[in-house]
Amino acid sequence: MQTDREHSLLSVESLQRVFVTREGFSTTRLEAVAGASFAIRNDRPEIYTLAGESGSGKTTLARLVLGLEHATSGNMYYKGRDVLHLTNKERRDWFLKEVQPIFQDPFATFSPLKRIDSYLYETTRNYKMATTREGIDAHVDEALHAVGLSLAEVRGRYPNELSGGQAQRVSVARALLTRPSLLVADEPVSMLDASLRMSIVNLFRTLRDEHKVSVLYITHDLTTAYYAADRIAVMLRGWVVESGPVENVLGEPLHPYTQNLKNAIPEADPEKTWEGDASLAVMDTEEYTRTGCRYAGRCPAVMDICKTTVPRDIEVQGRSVKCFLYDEEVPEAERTQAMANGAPVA
Amino acid sequence: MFGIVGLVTNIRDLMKFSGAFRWGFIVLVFVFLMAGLSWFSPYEEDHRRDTPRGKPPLTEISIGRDDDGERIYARTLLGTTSQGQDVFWQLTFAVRNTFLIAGTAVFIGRSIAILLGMLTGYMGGVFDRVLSTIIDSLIVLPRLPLLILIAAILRGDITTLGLGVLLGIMDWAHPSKRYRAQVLSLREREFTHTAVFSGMNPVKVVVREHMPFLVPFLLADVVSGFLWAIGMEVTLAYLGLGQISVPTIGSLLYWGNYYNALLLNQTWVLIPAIAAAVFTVAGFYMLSQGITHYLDPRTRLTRLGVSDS
Amino acid sequence: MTLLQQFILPRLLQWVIVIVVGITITFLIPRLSPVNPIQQALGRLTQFATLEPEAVLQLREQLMANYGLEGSIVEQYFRFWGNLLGGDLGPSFGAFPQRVNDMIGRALPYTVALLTFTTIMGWIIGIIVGTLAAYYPGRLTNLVAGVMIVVYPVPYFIIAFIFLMAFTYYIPFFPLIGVFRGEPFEAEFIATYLHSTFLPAVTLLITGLSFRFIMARALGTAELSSDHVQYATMAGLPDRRLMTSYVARNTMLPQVTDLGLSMGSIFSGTLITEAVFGYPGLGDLLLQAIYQADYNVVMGITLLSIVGIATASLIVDLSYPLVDPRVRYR
Amino acid sequence: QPSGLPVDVPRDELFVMDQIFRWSIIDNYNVWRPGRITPHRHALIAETLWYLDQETGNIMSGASNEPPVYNDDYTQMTVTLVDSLKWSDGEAFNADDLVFTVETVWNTPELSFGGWHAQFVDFLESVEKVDDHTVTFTLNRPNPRFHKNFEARWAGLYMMPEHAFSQIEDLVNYTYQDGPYLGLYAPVEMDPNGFWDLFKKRDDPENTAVCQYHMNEDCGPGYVLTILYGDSTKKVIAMTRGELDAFMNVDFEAFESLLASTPTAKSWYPEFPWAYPNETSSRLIRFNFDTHEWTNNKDVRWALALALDIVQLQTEYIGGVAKVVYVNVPYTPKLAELYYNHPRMQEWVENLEIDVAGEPYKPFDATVADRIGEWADEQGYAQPAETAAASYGSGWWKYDTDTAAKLLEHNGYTRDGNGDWYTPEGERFSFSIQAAPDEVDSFRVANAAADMWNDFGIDVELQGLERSVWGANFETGQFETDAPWLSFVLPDGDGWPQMRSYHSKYYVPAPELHNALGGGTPARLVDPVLDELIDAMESLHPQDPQNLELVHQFLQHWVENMYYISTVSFKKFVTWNELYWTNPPSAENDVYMPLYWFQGGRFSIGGLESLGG
Amino acid sequence: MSPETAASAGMEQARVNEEARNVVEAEGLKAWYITQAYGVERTVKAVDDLTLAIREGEIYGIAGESGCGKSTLLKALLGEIVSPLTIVGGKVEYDFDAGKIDALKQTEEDREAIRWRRVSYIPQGSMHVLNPVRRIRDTFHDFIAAHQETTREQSIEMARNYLQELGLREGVLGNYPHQLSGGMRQRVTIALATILTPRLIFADEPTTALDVVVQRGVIELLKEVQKRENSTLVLVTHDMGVHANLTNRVAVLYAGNLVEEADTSTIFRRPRHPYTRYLIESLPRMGDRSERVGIPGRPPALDNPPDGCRFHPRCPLATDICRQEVPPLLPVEGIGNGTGPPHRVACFHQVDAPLEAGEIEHAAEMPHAD
Ligand SMILES: Nc1ncnc2c1ncn2[C@@H]1O[C@H](COP(=O)(O)OP(=O)(O)OP(=O)(O)O)[C@@H](O)[C@H]1O
Ligand SMILES: Nc1ncnc2c1ncn2[C@@H]1O[C@H](COP(=O)(O)OP(=O)(O)OP(=O)(O)O)[C@@H](O)[C@H]1O
Ligand SMILES: [Mg+2]
Ligand SMILES: [Mg+2]
Repeated sequence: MQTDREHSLLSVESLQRVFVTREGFSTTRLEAVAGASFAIRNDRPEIYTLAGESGSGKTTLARLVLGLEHATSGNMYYKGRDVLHLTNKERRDWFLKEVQPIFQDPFATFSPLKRIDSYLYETTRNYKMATTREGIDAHVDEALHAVGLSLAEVRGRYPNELSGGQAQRVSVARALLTRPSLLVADEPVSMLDASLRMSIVNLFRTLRDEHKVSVLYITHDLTTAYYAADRIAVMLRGWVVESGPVENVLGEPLHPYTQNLKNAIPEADPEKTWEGDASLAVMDTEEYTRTGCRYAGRCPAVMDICKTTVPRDIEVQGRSVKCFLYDEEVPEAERTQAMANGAPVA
Repeated sequence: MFGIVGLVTNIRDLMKFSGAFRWGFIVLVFVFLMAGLSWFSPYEEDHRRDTPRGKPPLTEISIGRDDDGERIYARTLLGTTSQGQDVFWQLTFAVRNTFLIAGTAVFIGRSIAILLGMLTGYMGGVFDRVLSTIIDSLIVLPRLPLLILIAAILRGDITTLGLGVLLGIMDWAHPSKRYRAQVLSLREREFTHTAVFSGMNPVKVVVREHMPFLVPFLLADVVSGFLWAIGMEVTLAYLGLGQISVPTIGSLLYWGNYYNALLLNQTWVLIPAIAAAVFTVAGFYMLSQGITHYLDPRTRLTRLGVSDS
Repeated sequence: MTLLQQFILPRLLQWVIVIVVGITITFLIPRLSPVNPIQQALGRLTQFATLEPEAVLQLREQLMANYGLEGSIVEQYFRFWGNLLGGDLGPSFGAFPQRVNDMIGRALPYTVALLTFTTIMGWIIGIIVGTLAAYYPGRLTNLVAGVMIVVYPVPYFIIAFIFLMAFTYYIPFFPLIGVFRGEPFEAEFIATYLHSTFLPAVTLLITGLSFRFIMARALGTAELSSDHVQYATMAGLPDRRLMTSYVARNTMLPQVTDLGLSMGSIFSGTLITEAVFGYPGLGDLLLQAIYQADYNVVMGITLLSIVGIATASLIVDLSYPLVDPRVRYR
Repeated sequence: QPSGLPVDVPRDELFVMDQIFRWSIIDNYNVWRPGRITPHRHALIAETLWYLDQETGNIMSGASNEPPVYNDDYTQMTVTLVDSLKWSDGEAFNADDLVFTVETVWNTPELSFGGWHAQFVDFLESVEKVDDHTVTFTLNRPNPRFHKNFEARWAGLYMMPEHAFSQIEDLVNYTYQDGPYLGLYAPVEMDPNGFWDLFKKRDDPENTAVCQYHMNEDCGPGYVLTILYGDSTKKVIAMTRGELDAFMNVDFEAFESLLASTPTAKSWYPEFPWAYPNETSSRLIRFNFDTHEWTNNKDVRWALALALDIVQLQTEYIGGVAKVVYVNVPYTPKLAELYYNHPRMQEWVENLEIDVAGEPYKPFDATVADRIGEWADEQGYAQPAETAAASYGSGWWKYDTDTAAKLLEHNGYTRDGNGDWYTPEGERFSFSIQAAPDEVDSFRVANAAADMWNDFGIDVELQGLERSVWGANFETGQFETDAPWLSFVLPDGDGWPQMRSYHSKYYVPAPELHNALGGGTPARLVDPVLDELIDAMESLHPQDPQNLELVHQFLQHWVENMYYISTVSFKKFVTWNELYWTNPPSAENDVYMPLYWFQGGRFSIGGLESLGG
Repeated sequence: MSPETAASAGMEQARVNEEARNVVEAEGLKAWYITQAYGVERTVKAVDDLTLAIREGEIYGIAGESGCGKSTLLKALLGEIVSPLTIVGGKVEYDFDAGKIDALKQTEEDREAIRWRRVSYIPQGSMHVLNPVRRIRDTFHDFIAAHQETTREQSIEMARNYLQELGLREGVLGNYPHQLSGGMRQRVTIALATILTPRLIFADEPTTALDVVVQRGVIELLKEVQKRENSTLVLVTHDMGVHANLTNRVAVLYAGNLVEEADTSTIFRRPRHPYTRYLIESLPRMGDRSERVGIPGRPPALDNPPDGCRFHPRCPLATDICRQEVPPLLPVEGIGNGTGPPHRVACFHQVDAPLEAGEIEHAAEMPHAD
């Protein structure tokens, strides 16, 4: 799929990342990101959500975007520039100013041997967000306030002196300090309570609307994704299986996997407990290397073709779906039958 | 990020909470005092024949004549050497000079080592490859022949400070490889990326982010570098870098050995020099133990009780 | 594969460069020395003799020819590489016409046996004791650490000397010099070998050990506060497992580096210990050669240590990802 | 208590002696190949024509028991060989062997040890066998000292077994491990690491020069083990452990501790000053005339000499055990008689006057030996039987810093309030003195000089250098002053061989090698007076009285100019442990000198008697 | 407890109440972080005067805002008191079958005997506690072999089966931690902590990195294990959905205090503490994209908590008494059947009304009680 490089903020084209792990003499290849393509708009900032099951390659994709991982193949353009082959200098002088990360594991994000506020000060100072001592303090405090903390609470503390949620919020605050063009947030709210979650997601919305910051928002929390995001891509085994505007994709998911995801959202209501069998499919490497659809093994609506052929991305109902159920080339009857089989229990 | 006041409070707290630090501090103060005393020595630094030779500690010796030509007697604290020097005062010079030599050597060597080792480890790529080749080329060079060569070329014309510089220049390749090894692992940790995205340049990243992890190792390494310098200083004295008439811990040992102190049971010539080395190193080591625990916030408080015992 | 192209081949190239550079420098080192091997030989050959000045000049010519020192330094350099690649290190000047190959061949096994053993043992024991000390801070530990830290700064020739005095003079149990009898690997040889090697080995062990102890303790202490150790401790893992697989194992990166490099430098021998205990290793050979500006011997021995250390460095670099899987070849 | 000896020979048959070196040439007994000298080996297994007694200057017989006979113009030398010697394989030794030896060395440049090849090329016209035990050498020009090539001080040209060697093609690389040998011993075992060698006495000792000299059909221990234990300390330990019967030398302190621990150990004298005093060399302080202006100023050199307190130097630094000498002639009985105690010399030195700022000044102080004796008394040492001079050497220069100061001031040097000297140019008068610490006495002389000159107000830096570096330094003129050792005369009193290097025709400027032209002195001295004397000596027979007279003149001229500051004669703590073997050479048993690593070894070892194991 | 599954959560709860004894009891627990060295002096009252009892066989949820002391509470309950965490007062006791054990005074031996076999712990940041240089397989063996006789093969086999239940492929065993995704690591830690089927599991936000499907699977698995072994699960999570789906009782923490504790349905239906009501109401709902705000104000910094009720600065109902006095945690009369643990609330102005949707929007308008 060819995206419009020139008019995209970030344009990811058939990005692939293969990990080879060795143990003794045996090696295992794992395609953690398999030909992912998507683009984040430049003209109007947006919150772009990446969702998907654990181990589906979200973090890897995020790290590819951040340049922390080398792509095995594919292209990536940021503001029209090829960012897979930046020199160290270009990276430092330009790219790092444009993109800021929030890492998944707040405990690993900060060195345990350093005061956590030092990162905030460093960022402010290095990006020349403020120059005077007071200015820096104010700037940092402001960012911390946005995430429900204050400089007074954080100053002089080491990461292990903070609770998980506090550390995560500092991590968010740090990324916000620079007002980047793109924020790559890898599960930035996983350790926060609903109330704080809302404030941070709201913050993303504000950033988008008022400061023209786009966010690549990786999350498991589909409710906040639905609440805040503009578009969403659902990942499975390194593939993007469904992507499009969030109302469409989450409002009325088409891919059986997305449907499954939506149904699994626990509701905060003791009356509505989960029903049905929830035992987990064993996800072996086989799924990554399978010839057909990587979801075929678990899909309730599986068809024969799914087991042998890799599905195409189909544009349907305002989104793109990687599923034969919507592929015109598959006989209609077969598809209806399969859909009936796989109809969500709810 | 703490100012002078912070430093003082930190030291005060270290003294209060860390027994190791306390003792190390006291020992080092004592050693420094020793060095300081050298400026008050009644004898000249490189002068021999000031006292009778080879007298054991606390014996009464003649230390010259007064204006009327009468002999003046005094007790020597630590005895005298076979060259007719008072061991105590020689020791004060020795401690001072050794501090200068080894201190300079360690400072220069470790500074280069840390910077280059960490940077090569961190930067990787061509930078690493080129520098590693240079570092490896230095590592493979046997230092002894090199030193002898330099000794021979300089033909004894080297100052105490110069010797320190020379030793420092010779002793950075090995440690830099060690630091490199550690940074190779540290740079893969997430907080390195956080630092990079916080806009830190490579030097800042290694110095601010990775250095704290290396500090315990660094301090231990500094101790070893210190000893290497002392050892080399002795060897060089022996090989003829012309340092034997300057009192250093090394040259005291050299002379003790030269006059068969062990065979003659003149241990008072050797023991103070060894003790000075031991005290210096042990003091520094204890200090470093305290500092290590202080620098790691995770253990700082946990371990206070322990180091107290 | 790409790993090969991207990492291993360049690293091998680096290995080659390092060796060539190293050898070139050691080719130059003795030649830069003011000590003149011909003068040395003249002195040796004619000590107490009264020679005609003409005879002296004639002898000098002859020695140049014997030692292969004719021609410009560049010619000598290429001749040296030619011989080296043919496996010939030339004759010794100081022990002419003895071949350097033979001299090194004789001393090498002794040095390698002694140093391999003491290096590895010192490394292992040092790490074990150091990690123990990090793991169990307390009175006993402080005592052990105290002993180590006191022994550590004592110059090793003093330690060697104390051992020498103690066990050859006051308690005359060990021989004064290395006495080796019988054919290699016979019982008698082994017995005399152990008898003669004990003191030098213990000396080297002690000095190596205390350094390793200090390093291991420092690294171990730092590692103790890491999250995975704390979690495993919480989980009630036995101390032995914690110490080995969670503390010591995680500090291996610099330790392996050191081990590698010191294994590599085995070939340069250990000068003072060998001298004090009369141990027939490479150290003494090297020292004498340096003093006499015996180019070929100096180069022969340093060549070994250059190749040894360069190779050790290569292996160490290649082994990093095994030692710490997070390290990536780059 | 396990024996630390590497061999299983009972002690009543085994004599263990200090090997001095660790052999680097391990399994090679070829004493002609160009390599390191291996003194014990050749002394034990080989034989040359004559030996020179260091002490007396007398020739002792080896393979020849008659002095060489020269023709009148010294172009022919005839040698008569002993007719009763046999090679260890039973073959008789005869003129063929000598001729073969000379011709082989003459024709083989690689057999360059000792420089004999070069000497032959230079001088030899022909060598001919006259009869079975007579050989005549014809020379291409006069040389009254040609026989020196066959006269061993340390080494002489050793005889080759013609009957065996004529079969061998490559004598250069031949290792000569299986004999036949002409010496008393044959090597039987050796340490592949070079620390020791074991020799066994021949089955026919009566056929060797050594036993014939001793007039004892079966002289010497059954086995000799030469072994290197290491430094002084280890030698002392070895001797206390009974694992060493003789060592060459240790320093004074080590020797004292040996005496304390081992009652059976003794050196030359049973009492103070213990050490053997008659090795033919002496310690001195040398100037480099090519570096500083002041080194070329006789007054300054004299000032430096007068600022040295020789009594202190000899007692405090050397332990009182060496003899004082005012010129570089060792104080051996023979040489003392020829020089120091020679009336002409005595008179001259006592009346010697130097010019001090226009005033004549007598610098000689004859009381030195007595004052050293007083010092020894003070220490509680029993005095040796001899006169003070015999024990402590000749007189020396006065310790007179006032006169020294006058000399300097006269030359424009100035002294500040602290007593520090400044050169006429206004710079601090300072220089360095180099010495090799492992050459113990030299280094201590340097030490003493540095100390005393510093006290006098000159800034002198003592530099202890590794021996080869120190050597390289003086060879290339990279020193200001240093402390070497040398003797202007040989044990027999001849001076020319040692003095001729000072001829100005060999002068080359630093930093070129001082002997670039074959001769030359590291001091880079040029003095036409010396040239004349040297030229005059060349064609005289060593024992020619006229030669002796010229040596006197040379020495006097030298002293007047104070070219070197001589200090003490050599001494060595050659020490024997009479635990298993007795009758070593000593002051009481003064038959041979005890320096067994010189030629004396064969004789002293041959005289040893077993005390039982 | 019988393996038969109860038809509804309510019934199940009743049975727990009737039969179970308290596995963990905490009384007046005060766990403070006291830092007083190197120029820093700070006391963080992370858990302050807290009393609770957890019954055998129940799933006890703990909820509360970030930084309110949940993790600290778990550490205290676990008895893992590492300086600067200090127990200033109170006690924690375990009661398995053989008498009470003081959790705060565990000796080294106690710890070895109890940990992982009886009590285990999934820490917050569980994706971060694996030894980076050890393969997962070996870590499993370490953890299993530490507590029961086993061979390497056996423990690996155990791990393999268990990991499959958690939806991890077999190959994970051969991987190093950094080769796994965050969620995978988290599951590995969950497996490590539960594979020995301990009687009491403290789980601190165990599913933060899991997607809903896997989260559900993992939670079901935990529940199943808990049911089968009648073990007790103490679960800290922010996900009210998980609380609703899984727990029997929920405790709500605010600024180091327990402010409300009741069975799950009561907490969700009729919470009495204003803070609880906020907490539940602030949840976003799928399909709703209208602007939502969190709880107004911010939680207090625990090194200097407000006097009186710690919630009063943010509480619309606050009165003077709230500002002056600490409300005691008292059982609510007339709720429950009298045998089970009571519904406890610490508030002077309890709201006794079912929770209505949209209440939060009107929070500001809530009538003040005075
Ligand atoms: N360095 C690596 N080496 C080998 N495999 C890796 C590596 N990093 C990630 N993987 C594998 O790639 C896959 C995707 O990992 P990734 O971290 O991108 O998942 P994720 O979508 O972020 O999952 P989660 O939601 O659990 O964090 C996983 O199967 C993981 O095992
Ligand atoms: N080591 C420490 N030293 C000082 N204060 C600490 C330390 N650890 C935690 N705190 C503080 O204690 C309070 C409670 O922390 P705790 O980790 O228990 O919170 P939590 O409820 O688990 O929060 P989260 O949901 O964010 O994980 C926080 O304010 C935190 O900053
Ligand atoms: Mg992830
Ligand atoms: Mg927490």
